[in-house]
Order: sequence, then C-alpha cells, then structure tokens
Amino acid sequence: MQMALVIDPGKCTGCKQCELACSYVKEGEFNPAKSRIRVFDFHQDARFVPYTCTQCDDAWCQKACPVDAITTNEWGVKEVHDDLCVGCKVCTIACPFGTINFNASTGKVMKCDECGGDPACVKACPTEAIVYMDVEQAGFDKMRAWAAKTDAAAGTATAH
Amino acid sequence: MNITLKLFASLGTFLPPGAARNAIELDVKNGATIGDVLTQHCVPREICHLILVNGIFAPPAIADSKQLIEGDTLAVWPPVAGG
Amino acid sequence: MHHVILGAGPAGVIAADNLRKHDANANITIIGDEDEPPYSRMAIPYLLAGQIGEEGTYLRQDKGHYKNHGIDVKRVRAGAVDPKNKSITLEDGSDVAYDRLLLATGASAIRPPVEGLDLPGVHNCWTMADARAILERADKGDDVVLMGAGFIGSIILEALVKRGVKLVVVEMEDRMVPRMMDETAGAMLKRWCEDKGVRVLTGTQIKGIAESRDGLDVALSSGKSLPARLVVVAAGVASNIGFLKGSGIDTDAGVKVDGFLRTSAPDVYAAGDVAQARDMSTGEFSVLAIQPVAADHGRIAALNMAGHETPHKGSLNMNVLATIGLVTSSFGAWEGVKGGTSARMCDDNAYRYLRLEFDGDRLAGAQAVGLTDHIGIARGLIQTKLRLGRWKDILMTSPERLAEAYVATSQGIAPV
Amino acid sequence: MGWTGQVMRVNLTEGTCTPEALNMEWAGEYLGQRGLASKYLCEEMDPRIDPLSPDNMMIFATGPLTGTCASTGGRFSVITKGALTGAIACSNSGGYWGAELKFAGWDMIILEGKASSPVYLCIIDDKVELLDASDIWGKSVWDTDAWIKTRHQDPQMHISAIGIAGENGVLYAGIVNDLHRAAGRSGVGAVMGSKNLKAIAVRGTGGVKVDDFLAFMTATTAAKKVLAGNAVTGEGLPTYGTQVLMNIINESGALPTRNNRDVQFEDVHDISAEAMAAPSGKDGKPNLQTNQACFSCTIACGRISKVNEEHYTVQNKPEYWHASGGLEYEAAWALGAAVGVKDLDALTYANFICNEQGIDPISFGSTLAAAMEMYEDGVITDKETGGLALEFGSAQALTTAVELTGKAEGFGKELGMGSKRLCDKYGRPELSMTVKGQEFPAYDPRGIQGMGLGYATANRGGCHLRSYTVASEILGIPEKTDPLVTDGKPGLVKAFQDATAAVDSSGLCIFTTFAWTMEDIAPQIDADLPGDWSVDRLLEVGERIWNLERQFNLQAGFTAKDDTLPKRLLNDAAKTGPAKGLVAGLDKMLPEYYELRGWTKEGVPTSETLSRLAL
Repeated sequence: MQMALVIDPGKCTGCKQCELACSYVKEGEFNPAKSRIRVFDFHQDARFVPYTCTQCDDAWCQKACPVDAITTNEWGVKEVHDDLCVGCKVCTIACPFGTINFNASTGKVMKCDECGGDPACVKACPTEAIVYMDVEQAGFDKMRAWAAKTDAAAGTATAH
Repeated sequence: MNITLKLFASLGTFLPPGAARNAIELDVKNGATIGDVLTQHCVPREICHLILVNGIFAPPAIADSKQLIEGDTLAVWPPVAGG
Repeated sequence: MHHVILGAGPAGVIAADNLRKHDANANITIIGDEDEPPYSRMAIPYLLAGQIGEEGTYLRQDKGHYKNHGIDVKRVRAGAVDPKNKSITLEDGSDVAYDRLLLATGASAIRPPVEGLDLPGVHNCWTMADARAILERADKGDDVVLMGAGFIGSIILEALVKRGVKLVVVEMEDRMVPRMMDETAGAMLKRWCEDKGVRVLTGTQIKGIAESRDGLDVALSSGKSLPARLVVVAAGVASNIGFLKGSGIDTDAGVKVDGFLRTSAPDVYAAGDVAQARDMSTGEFSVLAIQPVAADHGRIAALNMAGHETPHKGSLNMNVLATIGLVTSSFGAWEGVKGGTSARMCDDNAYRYLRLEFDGDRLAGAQAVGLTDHIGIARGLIQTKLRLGRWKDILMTSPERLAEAYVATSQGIAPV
Repeated sequence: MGWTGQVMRVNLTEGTCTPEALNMEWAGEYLGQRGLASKYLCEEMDPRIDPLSPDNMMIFATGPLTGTCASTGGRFSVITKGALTGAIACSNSGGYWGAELKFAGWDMIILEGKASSPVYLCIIDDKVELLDASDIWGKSVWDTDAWIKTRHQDPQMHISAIGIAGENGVLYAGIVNDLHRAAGRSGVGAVMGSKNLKAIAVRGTGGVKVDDFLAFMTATTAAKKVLAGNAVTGEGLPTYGTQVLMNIINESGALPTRNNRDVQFEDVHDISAEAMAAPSGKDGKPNLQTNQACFSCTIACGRISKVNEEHYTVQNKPEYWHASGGLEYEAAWALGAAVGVKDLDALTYANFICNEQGIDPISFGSTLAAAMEMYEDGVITDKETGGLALEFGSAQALTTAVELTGKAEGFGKELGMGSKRLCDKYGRPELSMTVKGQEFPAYDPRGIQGMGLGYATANRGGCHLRSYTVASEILGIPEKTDPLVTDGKPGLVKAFQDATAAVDSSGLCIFTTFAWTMEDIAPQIDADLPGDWSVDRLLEVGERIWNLERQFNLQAGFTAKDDTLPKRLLNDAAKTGPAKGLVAGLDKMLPEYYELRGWTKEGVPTSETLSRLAL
C-alpha cells in the first residue's frame, strides 16, 4: 500500500502548526523557514493552502541530481541524502513545483520525506486539512492530475 | 400560553419554520418547563449550554423543573464564548 | 538487442538506467573516454572546494551499480561511427557493433586562441584530470587568474575562493554571466564578488600568458599584467562532434536531432551536451549544455531506443549558480520575448533581483538573484504555459509573488 | 529556552540599531512580553513624560512561548505610555508578526527618540536597519504591507504598521500587523506616528528552541487536546467567533447601546454572528467567508469577511471587494450597537477602514456614540460636522465618520481626539464613556457588575481584557457567578487580573483560558524556560506585573479618583432587561478590592505589598 499526504485547503486555517511540527522533526527547532511544508496565505481570497512535495513517480529533482543524492525509498518517497548532496541546487530549479528548496545553513537541499511513514504535519494539523492515506483512495487522483499536467506539458509523460 | 423561543449559533437549525432572527413565538401548554420546550423541538440537551430565561441564567440542571410563564423568553446557546 | 552509449556523463548513464528499466534483456554498453568511473562535472567545483572527495562526484553511488544492472562500462575513446554497418571503431582499434546507438559524448572546454594556454599551470576546469591539476596549484594565498566569468567560471569562482586563493577574474564581455543573466544581475554579481574580496575585471581580455620567474605572467588588454601560479580557463564549451566527421550524421553546433531525439542516421540517437535539440522557449534547435537537459534527453532517448515512442517537445534552458553564497538562477526566455511584457524588482542593497518575462499572461522567462524559495516554480510556469489571468497583473507590480501565483492558479484561486 | 536572548534597541533620533542581551533576571521576575517590557519601561523612562514626545519609549515584545508550537504561541505586545490615556499601555496582538520577530532572532525591539523624517524599521534576521519611508508615509496599512513586501521582494515578510490615523495623530490609532490583526488600544499607533516610524517589517529564518523539547512536546500536545476537546475552543469559537456574544450580551441586558443610554439593542440580530453566517448579497454568500487562525493557534476564531459588492460603501470601489479581517464582537458592538447602526455591510466596511488605516474600532465607535448624543442634544451641530448628520442609527454617518477620522479631515479631526477630550471640549464630560481617558467596550457594568470594577481598575484605562469576568458572570467559565450582584466580585476581578497579566506575558492568547486553567499553562512555560515555573509562581508574577503597572500610573499622576466609572453607569439605572433598575455598584466593590490587593484606601500599594512582590 502506498501512502500519501492528501491536502484539503478548504479545511486549513493558516495556523502553521504543520510548519512548526515539520521543522521540529527535521531541524530540531521551531522554524517555518526550514519547514518542508508551507502554508500559502491567500488572504484576499479567504484561502490557506498547505503545499509540499507530491512525491512524483518519475521525480524531476531526482533525475536532475548530478550525484545520485536523491533516491526513492520502498514507499515511493524521494529522499535527499545529505552525505551525498553537494548543494548544487540543480534539483531546486528542476522541480516544476518548487517543493525542493535550498537550505543555506546546511548547504544542502531539503524536501518532504513523509517522516518515514509517520508525517509530523499530519499529527499536528488541528483540522485534518492534511491527512495521510492510501494513494488508491479517492482524492489522490486530483493531486496527481496536476503533476501529470506538468509532465505532459514537457512531453515527458511519466512511465508508471 | 405564549412564550418566545430563541435558539442561537448551531442550535438555530432546530427552530421551527416561521422563525426569524433566530426567534419564534410559540404557544405552549401552561406550566411547560424549559426541558419540555427543548424536547418538543428536538434540541439535543447535551449541547444546551447557556440557557437564559428573560436574560437570566438558568442552570441546565433545573431545565426540567423550571416552569415557564406567559410572556417568557427562553434563549439557548451551545457552548460558545467570545471576548 | 545491443544498446551502445557513447559517453559516460549524466545523459549516458541516465539513458543506460532507463534502457535497463524498459528492456530487461538488452545488452547495454557505455563507452567513456575518461579513465574514471562515470562522474558528474557538476560536482567538480565541490571537489575543488574540498566538500567532497572524488567518489562524491560519481554518477551512481552504489559501487556495483553498473555490474548489478548488467551495464558494461568501457573506458576507451571512440574513433569513428559507421551508421551503415552499425558499428563503432574505437581508438584501441577494436570495433563494437550496435543495434541502437546513443551519442552522448558531451562537450569539451574551449581553448581560445590565446598565446600561452599550453603552459604548465594553465588549465581548463572540465574533467577530473583538470580538477586534479588545479588542486595542485590552488592553495591558500596562491595567485590565481580565472579566465571567463560565465556560468562555469562563476561556479568555479566559489570553489577557488573557498580554497583561499588570491583570485582575479577576467571576463572579456561587459558583465559576469552574460549568457545567463542581464546587465542588472551581472553587475550585482560583480559587486558582490568585489565585496567579498575578489577582483573582477569585466570588458577585459587576456592577451597572452607567459612564464615568469615566479610562475606565470598574464597580459591583459588593458596593458596591465597579473602574476599567477595558476590560470583557470573557463571560456565556454563546444559539443564533441569531431569524431562524427565522415559518418554522414548531420551536425551543426551539435548533432542534429528530431522531436524524438533521433539523428539523421537510423537507430542513432543523441542526448545531452552533444545534441542540438528543441529549445522549448525559442522553438529552435540548439545545444543546451546543462545538467537537467542532459537528464531529460537521456531518459527520453532511452525510451525511444527501447521502443516506447516518446516525443521530446523541447527542453527549457535554465541555470542555477551560487557565487560565494549568492544564488542566481535563470529560466527560459529570460531576456524576454517579442511583444511580451516584463516585470522587474531590484534591491541593490540586499542583493536581490527578480525579473519576469511574460508572453501574454504566460510566464516565458525568469531570472533571480538572492531568491531560492520555491524557485522551481518558474520552470513549472514556463513549461506548462499556465495562463495566469489576473495573477499576471499582480505579478507585474509584485513579481515576488510568483510562487503564490502558481499555487493559487493550480488551486483555482482567482483573485478579486 | 524560548528566548533568543537578544533585544534590539533602536534610537530613532540617532538612527542607530544596537543589539543587547535580554535581561534574564527581569525575565525571571516578569516572564516576558507585557510584564517584562513594562519592567524595562518603568526602569528606563520617567512616567511623567509626554506620551507623544520623543522621550516616550515603545517596546515591541514577544513572550517566551511566542514562536513555539504551543497553541496560540504567536503573540506580541506593544508597551508604551498610551497617547490616549497617559497611562501605561500594553496592546496585545496575534497574527504572525510576533513569531516572525522571534525567528529573526529578537525577543524585543525597544524604540527610543524620534526620527527626523519618516522611516521604517526593516529586520531581516540579524540585519536591522532604519530605511526611508517617505514613499509610504500617507499610505494605508494595506498599501504599506504590499509596498514593503515588493520593495524587499519577499512575500513572506510580516509587517506591523500604522495607517494614516497614526500619522495624523488620532489618539486611539492602533498598530496593525498582518493586515488585520492589531495592537489596537490606548493609542499605541499615535505614539508610533509621533516617532515618524511607519512600520516594522520582519523576516526571520532562524529557529526557536525550548529548554526541554521532550517535556515541551508532551505538555503542548496535552494542552492542545484540551482545547480541541473543549466545546468552546474546539467548536464554538472557530465556528462563530467572538461575535456569538452579540445576542448573549444583549439577552443578558448588558449591551451598551447608543452611548450607554440603553443596555439592549433592538436590531441586535442584524449585526450578530448568526447574521454574518447567513446568506446575503446577490451571490447568496454570507458575510463570513471563513475562519482564520493566528500563528500556531489551534482554535482559529478569526473572521474573514467580505462586504457585499453592491453595498453603497464599496459599489464603486473594487479595491474593497476582496476578503479581509471581519468583525470581532467588540468591533461589531462599537460600530453597531454603540452607535445604533444595524447595517452589517456598513459595519464590515468600517471595520475594514479601521484595519486599513490603523484605528481602534472600540474607541472610535464609542467616541462617535458620544458625538452622536451631543449632536442629538444640539451641542454639536451641522456647523461643526460640516453637514454630516451624526444621527444614531445612521450607517452613512458611521462610514463617513470613520473615513474622516483616519484622514483627520473635517469633523474627523475632532473624533480623533477620543471621547473624553471631545466631550470635555463641548462641555459634556459626563457623556464620555471612558475610564482614565479610554473608551470601555461592549459590556455594560450595570448588567455585568464585575466588569465595572474591571474597567475602573484596568491599568491601561477602560478595558475588558484585563479581567474578563464576563467569562464567569455570563458564560460560566471557569464557574458561573451572578452578573447582577457585586458580592465576591473584587476577588474575582483580582484573580482574573493577575492570571491575565501572566498569560499576557507568556506569548499565549487569553482565549485559551476558556478551556485552559493555569494548570494547563504552567507546564508549557516550565518546559520552555529554565527554572521551575509553577502555577503559584505564574500568579505571583501576574500580581507583580499588576502592581508594577499601578506604580507607573501613580507616578504618572493617576490617583484613586481615576478608578471610577462614568456617572451614567453609577447613577442612571438600566432601563430594560435583567439589570433593569440597577446601577454599577462600584462603591460596594472598590474598597474591598484595594484591601485584597494590599493597597491603601487611596489605592496605593503598601510597602508590605511591594516588598512581598519584590518591587
């Protein structure tokens, strides 16, 4: 069973508990600037959108990495290996979703790795705007549709 | 006898047709208690948190013994707060 | 089926992996001319900076990767290709027959016609061998002259600064990274470098290099000269197509390919720095010698070679660069498109600059200085040609809201 | 620990920004935010100075929990001598700004002096500089926010700014951060304007650490469960916001109406939470669009609203068609019942203008109510108002007046003085519904007796947030008391005041206390900071803060005579509702309160009290 983060912006209140939980787990401190998930605040449209990596099948970041520092684990999650990452940032421009980012303090890139199957953001979300569920379940298709659209535009339909 | 029933916040959905501004005038049997009125309108008692009769607090515990009189206004809220 | 890949860079290795993925039984051979395991040139600056060892540059970190995947890696230079007989002659005299061939021979550093470039202590910075040579002459306090402040030069610049050398950069054009960024960004980058103690001479040519008592003497077009223990030449690269002369395979600046990365010869494909493929911004066929394009090409070529017809609709030119900590990037038609509109924001004090180029309400190009968060979204917007609608108007005055525009558009949030 | 340990001291006169270490000894005695900054103020500034002079200091202060994952841990306060009151002012705000300041590496920003020309303070991590604000002087908070983000190319900056009200010296101008969260009260925005300081923009990319992460995560997770499980914080507040009070307080006969002439508003329903959630307008969508949380808050009581596009206030102004901060209870009261206006769209628009131009809606509404009463009495005429008919119930008067007030144009200039000065000017001081010069809000003390004592003794002037006994007297939190009696209220008020002072100093939101007791709060602070932080210690800190603030006010010239209420509340009985026939029984409560506080009959802390609190 492949699990995925499924986000429902309609439930998000913009509290940023997900960013705090993520940065605590990943950086050992509360630091939204280093969170792997970010809540976009569309104040004028009364909308808050948590945004993070969708773990695309054939990941742009992974393909672009010159030193094999991004691998796919058994759950399909793309992981950055800090010991191999040289900080060239090519993945950060290659990812068309902008969900892998450079961390200037470590000189490496960072992205969501779903916390090894127990995502901290999900546990921290007070409104179930972020849930972790089986990819086969409804709702996930919608998320992937966007990724597929991006792939198709580039003429590189993903091989499943 | 006639009383006014006001149900606020999420309880508003329990008001019968004809209610306006979260209030409705009702003809209830003489001696009806707060509990009688609420039960009659299927208002879940466990979420009746703040009950005011003519603006004066009525503890939920006395809802079934407190009788209303002609002209009373019964206003009820679920658990809410502000400030 | 025997797939032969000429070139052991990223395009070649990614192609090999994809061929294996899609054709479990094929024979796959990679032929590379350098005496190293397949490695990434992108990683060389980090090797120079001492961040990684040589093994950190290897394209596949698993030691048994090629063997485990049944990929034969040969270290020898190809001499000639004979498409009629589907055969390659190697420089060791042997021949290799192929069913499908991928040309992924990459590019080589240009040596401009300047006297003295053959002297000891003058090196390109392109191969692992170059890197080793540079390491020998670039210690703390050494005088080093860097010729060229293009993309590659600017990446090496950071590594040299980290080594503690006394660095002077000489660029013949009027600004740094002239083919990646505009005057504003180039000037900002120069000022940044000078703030960090690096001399940058733009609009200056190296006229010649001569040996002196202490090392080298670099003569400049200004009439002055610079002492150097090491001169690093980063004057650009050119596709490696010389060996194709007489093969009948069409070449121009690189190997000409069609929308499926096929060359003019049957069963011969090209990918990466050697391929002159479609640039999605211009619609024209040109060489885009960058890592992500090599990766895209490698994958698409492999799919086609394996019989899964996959079009290549075009690659996006893009670059990212860190120069002594200042991150710059550019995407697509960063100089703008005909009839398009442009939004620019510049904060000289903070070393931040963002320029967006639109074609109607679609993003066509972008460049950024000092901005890294969610920057890949620029690629996403350009590549998907997403119509920004009202968000385009917002971006015209607030280009920094690019990521918001993308997320909102993808979520169907239309501003009032 | 939850502190970065760094304070930035900005001298606007000299144009210098000098970092210094946080005084940890004081932090141990005053916790943070309200308490700690008040300590700095009292130590460094003569309380007698003119609040609008360069001698006034202003401190933007976070609490030790600000920037952590403790629920609601995102708050900050602005501490200064209030422009409106001349008393110590502490205005507390949510949003995201406070946490961002911590992430930039600063616990507090201390501002001194006055810039010679408009500036804004730009804080990007450890880079702090004063920059020219001449391009944004005269702009609204909203335009300033956008301008700064664009200027620095960073949409993730958070900006705290004054609008034109603060520039124009409106004495109840507030400081608005994140577009619609505000340090609203006591005229802190006027102080900021007097210093030629337009805004403080912050971007922080650093982290906040706590003393004991394991204990902290355990304590905060448990406390969040309490909030989620409590029907008020888990459901009532997020769904209806604070505005749900409108009908409750009206039913209870304590809704100040038309300048406190009445205690019930006949059109209350039209301006209530229920009305905000009901379909309206041509699109059939309600005024309320969604709820919003402040940083780290798991309650999310904030209202995001829209004005109906066809409403007269905005029909030709598409720039107001978007969503923004909607009505909270006090604002809805001030812009509604206080002035007798029932047009929800007009209220929402007026609230937008208050946010956009940095106006405290409570003081504005109350001042307008007093002006309306004087207009009705003929003391103020069309001559003074420039033809604007200041009639109770007039939405047009409300929306025009709020625009004029921000701009300080026409009669708006007079309204900007606040109710006390306005009523004094027109010879009707008894019509000013103020304490120590500050307009008190949406609870009539005749119907909620404890609030009368709370208003009278609040250290920043008339204010509901220093001891929100409404929680007990009306809502039954933590336990129900009778709102119509004075018995027991002095003790209740003191307990609320002390606990609130501690909560206001922690970085948390006072709304958590609808569900949390100090037993829930103490473990979170204890894990956050070094040393032992028990409930008792927190309450002692709260009492210390209260007395420190009192000392400031006494030195500033206030006396027991100022611990009073408008005569209307003391002498004129409520006309309707449960409180019919009652006046505010302040005289029955005040002496007992002084005694409980350990103060003399003159309201001065005894030396015994001071030494007990180590003051």
